[in-house]
Amino acid sequence: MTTTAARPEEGVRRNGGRRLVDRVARVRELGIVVALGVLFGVTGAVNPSFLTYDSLRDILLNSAIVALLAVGQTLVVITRNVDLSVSSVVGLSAFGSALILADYPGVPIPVVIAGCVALGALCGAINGLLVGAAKVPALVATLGTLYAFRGIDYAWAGGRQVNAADMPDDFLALGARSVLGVPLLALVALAVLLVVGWMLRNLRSGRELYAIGSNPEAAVLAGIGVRRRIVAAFVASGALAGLAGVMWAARFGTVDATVATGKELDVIAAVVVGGVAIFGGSGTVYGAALGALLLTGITSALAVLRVDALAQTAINGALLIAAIVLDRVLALRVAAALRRRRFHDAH
Amino acid sequence: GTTKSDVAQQSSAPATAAASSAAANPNAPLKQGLKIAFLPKAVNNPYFTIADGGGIAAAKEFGGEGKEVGPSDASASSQVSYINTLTQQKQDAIVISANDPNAVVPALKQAMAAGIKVVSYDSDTAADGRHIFVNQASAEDLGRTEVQLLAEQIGNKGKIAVLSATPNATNQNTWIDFMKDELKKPEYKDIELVKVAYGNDDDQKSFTETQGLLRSYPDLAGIISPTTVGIAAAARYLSDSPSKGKVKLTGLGTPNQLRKFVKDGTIEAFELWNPADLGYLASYAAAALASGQITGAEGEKFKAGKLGDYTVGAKGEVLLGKPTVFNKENIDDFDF
Amino acid sequence: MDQTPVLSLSQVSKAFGAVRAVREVSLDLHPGEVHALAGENGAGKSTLVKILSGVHRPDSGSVLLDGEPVEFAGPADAQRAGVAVIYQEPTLFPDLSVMENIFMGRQPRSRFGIDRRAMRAGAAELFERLGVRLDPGRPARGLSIADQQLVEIAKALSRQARVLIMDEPTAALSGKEVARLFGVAKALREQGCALLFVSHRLEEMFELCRRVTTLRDGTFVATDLIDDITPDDLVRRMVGRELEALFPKQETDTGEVALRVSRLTREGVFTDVSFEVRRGEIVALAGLVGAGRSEVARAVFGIDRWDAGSVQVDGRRLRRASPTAAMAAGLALVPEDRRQQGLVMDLSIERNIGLAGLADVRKGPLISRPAERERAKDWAVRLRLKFAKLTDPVNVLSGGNQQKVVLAKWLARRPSVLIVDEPTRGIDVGTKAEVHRLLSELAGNGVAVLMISSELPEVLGMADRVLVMHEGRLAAEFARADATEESVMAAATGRSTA
Amino acid sequence: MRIDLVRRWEGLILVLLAAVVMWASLGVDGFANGSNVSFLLLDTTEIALMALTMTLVIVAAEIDLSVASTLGLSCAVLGWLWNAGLSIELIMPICLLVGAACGAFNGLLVTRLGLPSLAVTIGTYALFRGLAYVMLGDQAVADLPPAYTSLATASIGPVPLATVLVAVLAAIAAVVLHATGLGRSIFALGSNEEAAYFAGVRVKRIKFWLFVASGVMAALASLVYTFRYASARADNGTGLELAVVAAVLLGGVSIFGGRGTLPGVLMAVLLLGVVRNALILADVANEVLNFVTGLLLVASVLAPNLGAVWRRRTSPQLEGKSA
Ligand SMILES: Nc1ncnc2c1ncn2[C@@H]1O[C@H](COP(=O)(O)OP(=O)(O)OP(=O)(O)O)[C@@H](O)[C@H]1O
Ligand SMILES: Nc1ncnc2c1ncn2[C@@H]1O[C@H](COP(=O)(O)OP(=O)(O)OP(=O)(O)O)[C@@H](O)[C@H]1O
Ligand SMILES: [Mg+2]
Ligand SMILES: [Mg+2]
Repeated sequence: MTTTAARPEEGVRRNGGRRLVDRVARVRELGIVVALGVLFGVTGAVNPSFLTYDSLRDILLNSAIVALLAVGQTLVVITRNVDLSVSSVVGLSAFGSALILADYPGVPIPVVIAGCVALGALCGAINGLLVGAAKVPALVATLGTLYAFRGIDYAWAGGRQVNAADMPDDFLALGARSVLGVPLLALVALAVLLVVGWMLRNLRSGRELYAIGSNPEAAVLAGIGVRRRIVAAFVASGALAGLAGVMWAARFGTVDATVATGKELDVIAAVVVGGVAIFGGSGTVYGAALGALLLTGITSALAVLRVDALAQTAINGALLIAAIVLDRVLALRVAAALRRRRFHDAH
Repeated sequence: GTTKSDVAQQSSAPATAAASSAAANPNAPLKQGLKIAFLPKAVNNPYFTIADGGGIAAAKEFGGEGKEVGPSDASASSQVSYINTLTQQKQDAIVISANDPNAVVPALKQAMAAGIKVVSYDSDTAADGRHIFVNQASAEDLGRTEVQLLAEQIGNKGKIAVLSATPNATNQNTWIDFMKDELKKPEYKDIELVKVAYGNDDDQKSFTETQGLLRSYPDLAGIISPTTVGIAAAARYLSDSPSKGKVKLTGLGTPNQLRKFVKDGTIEAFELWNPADLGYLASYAAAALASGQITGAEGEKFKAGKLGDYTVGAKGEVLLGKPTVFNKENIDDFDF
Repeated sequence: MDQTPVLSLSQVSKAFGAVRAVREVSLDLHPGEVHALAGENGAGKSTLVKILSGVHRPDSGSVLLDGEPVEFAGPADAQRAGVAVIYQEPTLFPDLSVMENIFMGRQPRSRFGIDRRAMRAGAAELFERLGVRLDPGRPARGLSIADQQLVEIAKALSRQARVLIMDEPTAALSGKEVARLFGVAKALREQGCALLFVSHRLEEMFELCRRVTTLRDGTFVATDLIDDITPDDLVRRMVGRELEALFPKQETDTGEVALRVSRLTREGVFTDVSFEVRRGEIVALAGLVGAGRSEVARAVFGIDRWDAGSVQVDGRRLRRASPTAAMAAGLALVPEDRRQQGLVMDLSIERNIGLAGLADVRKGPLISRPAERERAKDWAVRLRLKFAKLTDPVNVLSGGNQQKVVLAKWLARRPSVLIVDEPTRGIDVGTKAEVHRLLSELAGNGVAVLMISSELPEVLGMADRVLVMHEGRLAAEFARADATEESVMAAATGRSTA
Repeated sequence: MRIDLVRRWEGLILVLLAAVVMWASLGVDGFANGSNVSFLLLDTTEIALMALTMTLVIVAAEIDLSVASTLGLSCAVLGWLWNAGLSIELIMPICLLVGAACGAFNGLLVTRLGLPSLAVTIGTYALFRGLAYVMLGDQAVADLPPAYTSLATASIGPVPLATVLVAVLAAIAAVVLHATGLGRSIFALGSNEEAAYFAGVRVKRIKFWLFVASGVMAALASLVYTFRYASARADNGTGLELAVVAAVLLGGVSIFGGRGTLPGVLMAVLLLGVVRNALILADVANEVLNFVTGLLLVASVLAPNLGAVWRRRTSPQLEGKSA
């Protein structure tokens, strides 16, 4: 068999192969979409009120914040790191915004939002410098700042609670307002999702994040500014957590120092369910956002299905495991398909 | 082997554990410089910040020294760490709201053995873990009045739900039991309690649970939320949902938290005791114990500053008084 | 050719802790010239490469670009200056597509971000030049070492650099790919590119290079015009002594069958593979890169599951997919990818050597440290391992010395059937002779040896019998006398079947 | 070089521990007396127990975030069976079996399906806790046999019996990790799983049993916990997993696997316990306590790294996996 003889048919096969790979890539997210479909279908069939406009709007609103955090977390996880401190940053930012709005009613709302995003970015920068520059493993660094940021939050709050009544109505309206029937917060999350998704796919810097996560040592040799990119990923995650904090305050109105405690595991769960590899290098923000939607959807569905409150945690956990097992089985199938394809494609 | 029945037999013998070692001297003066430590379920909880503030103020009044310490997570095990350190610090009295009525008892017993007086407030411990329980309102009163409040608002008819804190919260569960009992009365035969939901005293969870309630029971007539976190979250949700004013909401809340919702019509009326008074009374009870005025036996009397005279009831309970009902008319008279 | 060199090193030294890897070495790279760098394992070749590419900063001495001293703060700086490098160990991003691996950081852009179509076209064109048949869109994960190396080459070519540095690019390649690579290298040379070429295959240096610089123990020995010296001169410069014959396999009496593989099949990977290896015999498994030789070895050793067929060692059937069972039966496998499969990089030399034979150094339930050390030391000395301390992690060793550690690990177990997959990949001539002597000694002692190698001279010189694989099947079998370069290549490319 | 670094790290923790103990004994009232020391030791029991197996699991480059939930489930089972009238001597082994089953579930998902343990155990973290709630609901089972509850808090001199248990198990774990073939294999597979597999290490089997051991240890911790607090509830031990992981990391175990020592971890557990106890005694507010824990964690890893960063600045070289 000479090379020239093989060429014509080779083109055809490669195309076929490419299509398979593409399809597979899409399937990863498709799995979650299917799961979402089943969830909504079954729940809606049992209790049609689950599919009413108000109910869907609530689910969107609830998932907006987690989705935003999942997008930020994805940026970090892709680089083979993790940010456990997000929940504490959300707490800090939510309390900060609520406090400023309550105590200094004169401060314009956009300034407060910008300030909180900046505060989040600052927290992210601390994480990023610890991980990127000082080489502290991300899990250790952000577990440390998880405690530290929450400590600052507690000290700042000193047992105080800011209530809806203390905050300007304009601000609270942001949490409730809809544009063309879609909640504003969900639109914000969607916009962030699309922008970040586009950047990850179409900017060199975005691709470099994947490269770093896929093989950090090779990334250095390839001349990628690894340190800078990692810091940037953490800053972005922090900034999004800051934004999520403001959104939290606007949405829930009652804010104290414990806001979002323990949320980090939910966020990581969403990211993992969304097909982002926990060891970096692959996955998309769309998947992560869908993961967030699925997890919030499950919580809402369990409430609507009148599942016993005590059983909800267990069912949540079981569904989470089912989701990752499903994803894995799918991936194994794909790997097997690739193996069989080998002598047709490459050699 | 050791089984439950063995233990039951053994423990039935020495029942009267803690109290009455020395006789009470009702006329003993309050000692000066008493060190009283307040151990809430969790610090940074606004409710306890107010209550303990009241207690610390009381301590100042009678020449003692009060402080608030505690964990930031509402868990029994971290409370035990604090009880032990307070014992090491040789405080004169510990005033505690227990996260787990039983888990804190061994540590509290050690504290009592070291001569420290123990007062529980807000959420009681098992009876052998403290000398006195300062009860904010009798569970029976609270449970029944909340049903009465709601029943009046919904015209004694319709489906209702309860939005509670955690499934394990003792006080909540006692209240809910009394609510269920109250609902058995013939005048409430058209009211159906369809669900008890749990918001875990977490704002967002309570919020989502409220949503869930309205989705699964579109014809819900009212919600009782006997927790300050729950009622605030539920009010927030209702206030910008189409059900505002249609689904009635009542329960336990603080006036500052709910003022806005009472004024905009989301809530007609709710009730609560004054938490600052609760801490205040607990503080005096602790001082009375530490000064030997009382021992925790039924019938003993002590003075609680501006709140007046109190009598120790059965099982070492001291009752703060009836809860206050807040509505549009009176809410502006309160600031806590 | 006395124009100023594009890139040169002047009296550079570099030490890692106590190890003085390079001492006062100078080197000039001229445009339009291929410069060879020769030296034993651990002589400091890769260290020089890494100094040139900005990975290491020299402790003393300087790097000159167009005659001007420069300081590369990192690989990015060197790349900007027009230096492209193929490192000794492939450095791919397994999760990303092959084309993105090639163009990372320099992806073609359109107005809407990265232009994937242009990128695919660019990659396809590079592969065309190299004669590689790979789908540019497939992920790099799962590529064989050879394919990885080819992608590395494509990556370096795509930079259109003024200086191209290649650290053992051919170690994993077989004749066909090497020829292609040389074609491309020569074309670059004609275009005025300066090339640095590191290899342990002398014939390659003589074919491609004009000048050769030799290192020994980190010091500069000489730079010669290649036409002025003979291969023997070069070896003498590298080793500092005369060498024995390279392929010293003697005829030995073969005993009964030790390894019998019958009709072994792993779906999509290899099909219906049957062969035997007798005691005292060295059987070579030849074939093109990707023919499935390594996979057969992996399956036999129990790493991968097989779908049909059987493996017998000394007449006893092996369980599927259990390396432990294979080891218990007396099998040993020196895998082809030493970094991933052969070594635990963070562990020390002695622990790596001890890892496969923990049972041998045990006292009761506990490990005896003296026994472990003794064993490691014994084998390190026998294989002439160049090391500072046995407690050093293996990742500070040079590539060839790492390979020796892998060999030591398995030889210390005294296996009855030894499978070696590219045993001399990246090993210098001196050590190669040593490894060959060792293999033939083992065979002499009655060990059955199955050797996978992409180096035809090695296959022809060492093997009693040669098996050739093509696209997952055994294509031919030659007795020692019938095996020639032509016959083996013909079978390997599928042009003839026996 | 790396080995030295690790040694230095443990030295650092030891110095820090000594310094804190000195400061606390001299400067904090009520720290240096028998009953406080006894309580301090007792209070670290559960974390220490779970940290032992967590160390092995993390050295093997996996993680088990479900330990605290396993503890909760085991408590719930204990309470439920006790209410059902079984004898406590029968219940205890059942609890250990429940722990083993939880661990086996994690282990199967990780080894059979090749799922990342971080993801799996986040799932089982919810699942096991949820099952605990299903079993015991909002009940608190408190009428436990006094013989056992007092045993859990009993001590010989200032040393609680539970601490003796920890010491014995720690010695066993340390020998296994540092002096047996199994230990060598755990280090090897944590550092490079593929190479370990090629060397005949039974990677999957070892990992599976490590998860089982982790589950059993969590169940054992649940027994201590339940008897110590004389209260079996579904929410027992909530949040302990992060404390355990924090202690293990503070002890110098690399989160990437393949590196760490048990003595280091034990010292870290003690250090965290002492700091907490001393700060509470000194009336330091809880928020500061959180802050200090976080700081300690970061600083302990940062300190040795800063030296490396400084060196790197003077000579840039390939930055590998950081310590
Ligand atoms: N990062 C490092 N840390 C410590 N020592 C190192 C490091 N890199 C290389 N060395 C040592 O420097 C010496 C030269 O190594 P180098 O990799 O340059 O050899 P080489 O000539 O490329 O050998 P080979 O032909 O085997 O690839 C060896 O002794 C090696 O152990
Ligand atoms: N197209 C492919 N798809 C998936 N995996 C592949 C493909 N090609 C090779 N591999 C994997 O690469 C690894 C090594 O295979 P390789 O091509 O090296 O076999 P080989 O015939 O031994 O070649 P070599 O002589 O280079 O060792 C195996 O794990 C195999 O599964
Ligand atoms: Mg080299
Ligand atoms: Mg191979």
